[in-house]
Amino acid sequence: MRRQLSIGSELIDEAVLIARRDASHGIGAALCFSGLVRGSEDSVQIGGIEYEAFSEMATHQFHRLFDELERRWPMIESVRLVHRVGWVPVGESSLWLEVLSPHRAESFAAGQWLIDEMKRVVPIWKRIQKG
Amino acid sequence: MRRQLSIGSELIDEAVLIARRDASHGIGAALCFSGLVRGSEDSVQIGGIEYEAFSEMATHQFHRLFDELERRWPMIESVRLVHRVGWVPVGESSLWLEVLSPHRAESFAAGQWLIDEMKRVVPIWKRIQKG
Amino acid sequence: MIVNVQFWSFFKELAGCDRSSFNVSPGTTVGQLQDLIAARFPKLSGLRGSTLVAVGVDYQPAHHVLSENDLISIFPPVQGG
Amino acid sequence: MIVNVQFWSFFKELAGCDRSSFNVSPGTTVGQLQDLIAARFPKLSGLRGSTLVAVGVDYQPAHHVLSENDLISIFPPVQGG
Repeated sequence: MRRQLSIGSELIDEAVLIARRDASHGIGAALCFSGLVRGSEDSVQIGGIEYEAFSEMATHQFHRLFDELERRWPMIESVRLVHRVGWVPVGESSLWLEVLSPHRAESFAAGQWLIDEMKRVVPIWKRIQKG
Repeated sequence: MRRQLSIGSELIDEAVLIARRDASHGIGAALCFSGLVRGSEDSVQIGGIEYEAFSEMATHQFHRLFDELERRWPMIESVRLVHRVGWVPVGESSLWLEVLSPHRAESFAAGQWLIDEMKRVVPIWKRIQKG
Repeated sequence: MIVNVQFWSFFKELAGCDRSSFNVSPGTTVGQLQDLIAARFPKLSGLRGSTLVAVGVDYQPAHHVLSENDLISIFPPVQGG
Repeated sequence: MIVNVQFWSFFKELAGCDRSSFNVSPGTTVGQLQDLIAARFPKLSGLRGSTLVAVGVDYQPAHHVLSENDLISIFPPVQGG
């Protein structure tokens, strides 16, 4: 399985990421998920979220998850994941994920599983900033 | 819920579709799925798939599904769906779907449900073309 | 009364045509029309268990009663995506 | 032996610092180190039930035995995405 991981402060440009997609002719399903910063948290208006990452551990934990994902869904050809850190204004993406696989079912299952697991073990934290 | 449906023979350009995304500040989840034509069907190499649609009925059935989707997941803000018809070469997208919602869970659930239901009721058929 | 039938996907090849008209009595149901279609197009008769039927743009069950000038669509399982 | 502890997210504010060193006996476990941390940083003690502990870049349970110069990370539940 090809893997591409990026944890950094640059804007996530989904159109550019998709334009760079490299899918073999065995791929029938391309699933993308983008997590956007919403304008309110717990009914309070916010201007954005400051994300803090323990980058070295986050990278290690993401690769452990990719290993496990590959064991669970060996047909998946590629996973690309970008997590933005630092200040992310409302409306912009903090997380982008792409899963390429022969069939749809495993792309959805693996994508959901990876995000659930990320929220359990990858050391990244939010700090809400009032708008 | 905003809905945008297109059934036509033009190339599906996912990067362009994403650049045109119109998400409010209530949106936290943008799920996109692209169905690509694979290089083989039942272990036989193919050059592409010819899709035939009963367009008037397909449009009606898609809108019935959008109505039902809105009943099941009232928080979803937008669904965009493009189904290409006519000749689609291997490696190109025949289906593109985007679901915008406040939270991730319903975007995945609704996206999977919509594709499953489409494959049950929307009158579009494939004709495999040997490569 | 006249009703029109159109075939989709490989049902066109099996029927040998895209469309066909039937003169049926008022009160004829979808199921009864399917009997007439099977008689006229024997290659379709064996596929009846997996045949989908729409009247206009909506699926209809066998007991649905047809109206004059209805356009009935007959097709195999759909395969979009 | 010396082990180093670093705090993340709002645990930094509660501890009042980013890092702290502890001189512990060989054989000290993660759980025993947490007792020492709670004693030195009382504001963290009440959150122990929801505290995550890593040694280096891996999570470790309370019975894990520490080594000299280990870097232990102490943080609240993660919130990526």
